[in-house]
Amino acid sequence: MDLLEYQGKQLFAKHGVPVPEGRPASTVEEAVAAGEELGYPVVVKAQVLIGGRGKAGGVKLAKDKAELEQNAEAILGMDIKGFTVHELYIEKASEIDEEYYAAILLDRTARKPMAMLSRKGGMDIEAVADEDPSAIAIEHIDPLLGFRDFYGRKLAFEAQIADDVVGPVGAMLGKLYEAFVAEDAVLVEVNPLLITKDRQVVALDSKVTIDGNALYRHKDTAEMRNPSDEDPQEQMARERGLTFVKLDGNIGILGNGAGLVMSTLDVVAQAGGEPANFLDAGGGSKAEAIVNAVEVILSNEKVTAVLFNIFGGITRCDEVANGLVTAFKQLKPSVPFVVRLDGTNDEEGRKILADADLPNVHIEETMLGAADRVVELANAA
Amino acid sequence: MDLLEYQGKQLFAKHGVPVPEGRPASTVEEAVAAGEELGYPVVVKAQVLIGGRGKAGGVKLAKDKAELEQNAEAILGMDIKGFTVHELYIEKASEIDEEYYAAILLDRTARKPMAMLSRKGGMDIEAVADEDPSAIAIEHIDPLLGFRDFYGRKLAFEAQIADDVVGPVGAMLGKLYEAFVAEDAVLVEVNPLLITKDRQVVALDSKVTIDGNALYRHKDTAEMRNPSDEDPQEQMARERGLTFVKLDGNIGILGNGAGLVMSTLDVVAQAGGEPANFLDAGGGSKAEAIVNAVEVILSNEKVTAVLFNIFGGITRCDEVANGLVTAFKQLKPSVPFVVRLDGTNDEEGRKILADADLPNVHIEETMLGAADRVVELANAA
Amino acid sequence: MSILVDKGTKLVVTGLTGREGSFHGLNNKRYGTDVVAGVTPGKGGLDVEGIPVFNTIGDAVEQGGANTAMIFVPPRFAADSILEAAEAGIALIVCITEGIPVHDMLRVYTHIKRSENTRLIGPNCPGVLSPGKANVGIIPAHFFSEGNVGLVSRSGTLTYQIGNELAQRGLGNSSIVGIGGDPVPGSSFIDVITLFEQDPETDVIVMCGEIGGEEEELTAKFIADNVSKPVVGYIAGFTAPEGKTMGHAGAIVSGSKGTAAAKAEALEACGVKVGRTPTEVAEIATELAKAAVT
Amino acid sequence: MSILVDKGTKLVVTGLTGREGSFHGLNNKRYGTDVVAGVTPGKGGLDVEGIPVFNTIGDAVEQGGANTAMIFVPPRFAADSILEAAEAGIALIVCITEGIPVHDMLRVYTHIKRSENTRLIGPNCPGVLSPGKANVGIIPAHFFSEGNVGLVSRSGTLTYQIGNELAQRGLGNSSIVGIGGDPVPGSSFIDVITLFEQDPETDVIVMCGEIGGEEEELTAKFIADNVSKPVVGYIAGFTAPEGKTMGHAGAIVSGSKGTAAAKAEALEACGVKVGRTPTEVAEIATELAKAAVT
Repeated sequence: MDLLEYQGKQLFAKHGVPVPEGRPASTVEEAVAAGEELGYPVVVKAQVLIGGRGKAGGVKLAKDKAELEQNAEAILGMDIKGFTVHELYIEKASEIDEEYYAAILLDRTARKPMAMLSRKGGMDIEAVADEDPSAIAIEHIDPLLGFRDFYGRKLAFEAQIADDVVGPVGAMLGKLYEAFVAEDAVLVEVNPLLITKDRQVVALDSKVTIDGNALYRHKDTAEMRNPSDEDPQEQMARERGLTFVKLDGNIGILGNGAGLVMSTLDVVAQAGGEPANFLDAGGGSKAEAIVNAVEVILSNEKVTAVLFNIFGGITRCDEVANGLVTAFKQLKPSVPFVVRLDGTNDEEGRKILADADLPNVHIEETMLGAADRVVELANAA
Repeated sequence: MDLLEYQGKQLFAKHGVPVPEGRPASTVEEAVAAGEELGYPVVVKAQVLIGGRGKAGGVKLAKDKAELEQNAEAILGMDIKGFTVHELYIEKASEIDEEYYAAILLDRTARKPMAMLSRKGGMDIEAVADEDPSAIAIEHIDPLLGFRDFYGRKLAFEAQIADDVVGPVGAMLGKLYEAFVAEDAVLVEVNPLLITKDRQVVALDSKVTIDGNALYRHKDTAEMRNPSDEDPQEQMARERGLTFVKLDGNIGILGNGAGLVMSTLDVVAQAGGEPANFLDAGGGSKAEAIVNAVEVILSNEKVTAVLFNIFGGITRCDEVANGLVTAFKQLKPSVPFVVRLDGTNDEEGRKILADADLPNVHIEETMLGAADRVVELANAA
Repeated sequence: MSILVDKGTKLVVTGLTGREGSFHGLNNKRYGTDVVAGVTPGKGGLDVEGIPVFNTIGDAVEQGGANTAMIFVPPRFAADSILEAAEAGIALIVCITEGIPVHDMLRVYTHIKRSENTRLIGPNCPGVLSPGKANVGIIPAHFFSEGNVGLVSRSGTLTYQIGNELAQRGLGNSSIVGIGGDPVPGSSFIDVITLFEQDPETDVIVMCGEIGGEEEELTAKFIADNVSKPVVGYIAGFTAPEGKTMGHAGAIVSGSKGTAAAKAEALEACGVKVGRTPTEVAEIATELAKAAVT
Repeated sequence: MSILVDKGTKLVVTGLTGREGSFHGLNNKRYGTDVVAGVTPGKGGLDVEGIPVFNTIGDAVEQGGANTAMIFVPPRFAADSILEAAEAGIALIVCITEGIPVHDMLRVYTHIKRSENTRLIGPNCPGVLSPGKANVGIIPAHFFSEGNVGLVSRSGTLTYQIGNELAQRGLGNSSIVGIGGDPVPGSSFIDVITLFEQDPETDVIVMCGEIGGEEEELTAKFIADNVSKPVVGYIAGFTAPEGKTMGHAGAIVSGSKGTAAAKAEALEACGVKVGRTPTEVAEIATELAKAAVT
């Protein structure tokens, strides 16, 4: 789960990471109230879960109330790479001396948290890595020891940051690590990490991703999720407990098991089709889950055909078939379904479908055959 | 550093360990005010850094104000095994169903924290260990993993406590461990760990020892030290930064290095003498430290002779000699000194003493010779 | 021969008294796995169809003789169970549980890697099956028969799909190992392929990867340097968009990292034959496996 | 021969630019120890009498070639320095610092014990001296000469006292190792005695214990089972009262545990000759050491 800049900064502040003072605002009035309270100049920042908002005009300085009003008005409702700006962050302006970059993230390859520090901040870290890799220092952190002070010193000296801020930057890295662990983050990024004119160290931006599996122990963070940031279909699927990802095509897909569903998407694409979604109905798909899933798939109006690809292990094909029969009764779909049932109780499942004689449902024996058939039907629609 | 019961319970409460409500009181008036606030019945408990206060009459139930007044009056000022009661703890009375025992301590042999749980509490744990060792369960905790839930379950099932409190007792052990680590304790003990009539789990007593080396990061705890609990001579030494332990005899001892001083005490005892103190003047004893040390030693009026046993490594014997000369000028001691200087700059040191011609100072060549001589002088006094 | 589980496996099932735990635990037992114990705190002394239940894994080891543990408890308790099993001296821990927080797994992984005698498979995996010998986990064993193909996969159902296609072609497996779809798995492709390389019964190795991380790329290099047996590969997720978690917590393309194309290329560059569909994988493996026995 | 430090020692001194660090670091260098580096964060690039100073221990290893570290920083920074040295790949860490919180040491100890290639001596110890070869720490080397007595001790000055008495009797030492007076030392008597047992130059081993813990009792059993060379023992603290810390954080009799009498008895029961005074220890060791060479 990605957090907005100001939400990430709230977590930072909780763990002692210095951040500029600021207030979130979702209307021009709230923005002005925040500016009056903070004192000018302030920066008006679009809160969207996508990078590059600065270039898109989503970050503006306001040196007085009039400018603040004008900028807030301009940015609210703005479209930034497909994301509509619903919220602003009004922040006291900082005087910039230097810009660094800091991040703590999960390094899957090393199976360890990794701390990064670069003396070149305020720009894309991948660009720095290409142009001047010596500006970036990396340390893997032993998760049982935690972030020891010496890691901070090693990073600071290796990234060759200014001598006078080696201590405070190291301390900030330690606090970022603390936030990373305590908040169950998989990424905390500060870009830029600001050195102000009076040589204070401040996190000027935040990018935080929280491990969804750990949200049960972070009720406050879980509540930060903003439905308006989410695709309505994905939101609908999430609320029904389905593992779902929206895609661009027109063929609705349902399968059981993440690997098999990914493979199904690939096979459909190879057959010349375009999947409309990823949907894993789960390891023990019951009839009710199937009905839910069909409803979510059909809520996408682009869908012109649906593929069921089930290989029953724990999942019983007869339960899937029963679910599909119920879904047809309730939802009366108008698009064709291709169904491939294999594995546990597959014969029973196929018999249930045959007996129900559902309109426009096509049984296929193999995964590849099913993919070809659904592409054909989708294109014919 | 040992904490009083109520101080330990304050730390417990901070880490979520359930404790009965209570108030400290150092006068009868404060005690009564506490009782009125808490509601009766209350227990009046002497706060002393020694066990066995119950048998000594230092813990009394009071079911109303009159009884509280009477008990508080009786216990304040009471002598318990040489400790005067200066402070009380007034605590809401608990209804006792069962009494267990729990502790987290440092196991030096395993180099790990050790958690203990016994289904027999409210009595001396060493007695339980003798009579019914099966009542006690022990687990060593990996300090890098911390106290995982399964440790609590293992302890609870092994100690065979009641099934209905396995969960809450395990949870309390986890919180005690948290306190143990976060507060830099070397011992936290709960005896009895109370199961109330309504099956709540409560720490009815506390025994907490904090690592003196870690007090720099626990300012609040450091301030809990109560000078009135301390021997005045030991307090004087502590304030002067000297490593000092008061003993019962009449021969003042000063040496450098803990091992050498312990050995000096032993050798004096073998020669028939009784050391008055342990005093390690430290690794690099300067003249000023020596003056301070002599003043502390002489503040004990039982001292009839003093032994300096110096083996100079980092410590320079000439500096020790200079310190002794200054001490004689300032303090004009009336008891004989035996001085053995060996090691770095020993000849210079002995020359300084010879030139100063201090009254009643006896130079000895060897540790054993010095011990014999000081015993002889002390007994002659 | 086979790897990880066999007739010497003595299994303890955590959560045996629960619905899922008893279903799969008894299923494993029916397959022939020697299920010696269950563990449910507070239910020590009971039994489930004759399998004794203990309060702790320690008791299951000491009194039940368990050497392998199957972890079947909910995600918030699973890390604790894994550590309890390791502390009790269990040699092989198979964690089925999905949804364990990744920071829990970082600590568990680091701890277990330092323990000399404990191996963790999973979490978020279907388990390990050595056909004809033992089944530890939720793999539907009836799709698989004994044979000379070693199968290792990040995905459950995809494994069944491939296993079934192999079976249809008359082939069987030495062992099937699901390493799981999490970002921090206890054992890697390399760990399992090392065992298959040493296993005399295994002639061909099939590995089923997917998007996310760079395990497949590292494995490709490892195979080139260390593996003499033929390896067939499959990668799922060519059509996965960037930044989206595709079901498995670990299945995500981050920036340009972790794409299926890069993985397939890396494997092919190191001599692994990569099938484009599960069916093609089965075809290639069949050819190699039949060549190996003749 | 000798143990732990010798002509191959390449020492980095943490805190070399400080008063104590430079005094003892240069002292070690004058003795002949190969002091290759100092470390003071922010002073990288400077030098102390020709010894280059680095910002990190990692740099001292990579650029200075250090294999041994002497930790000389204040107690609140010492645990961090030890871990930094371990992470940098230092093989022998000698920590002189006194007063490190015991919980810091519990974590450090547990971590280092799991690192295969790192050994910690101390903290709260005088260091290690191999006469004629290298001196790492604060042991005044001029009291000691080369010889065949290995000396291991929880106490600094007591070691000098005994070493001096040996020297007065014409004896010398293979190595002198102070394991320190803390409750959680990095290396134990057993660790060091194991090395002395293997060291061909050592004929006699002297161990200097004191009250607190049960290391001496465990060592007694270890000696009986594993040590062929004669061992002479000394225990300080017969007159120490219960519950009082006698200078060293680890020197405390708790209840009936850790008394000098129990330790001396345990050693004698296992064939160790225990001297009642430092002088008696020197006398016994002299006899044994002279017998060994003739």
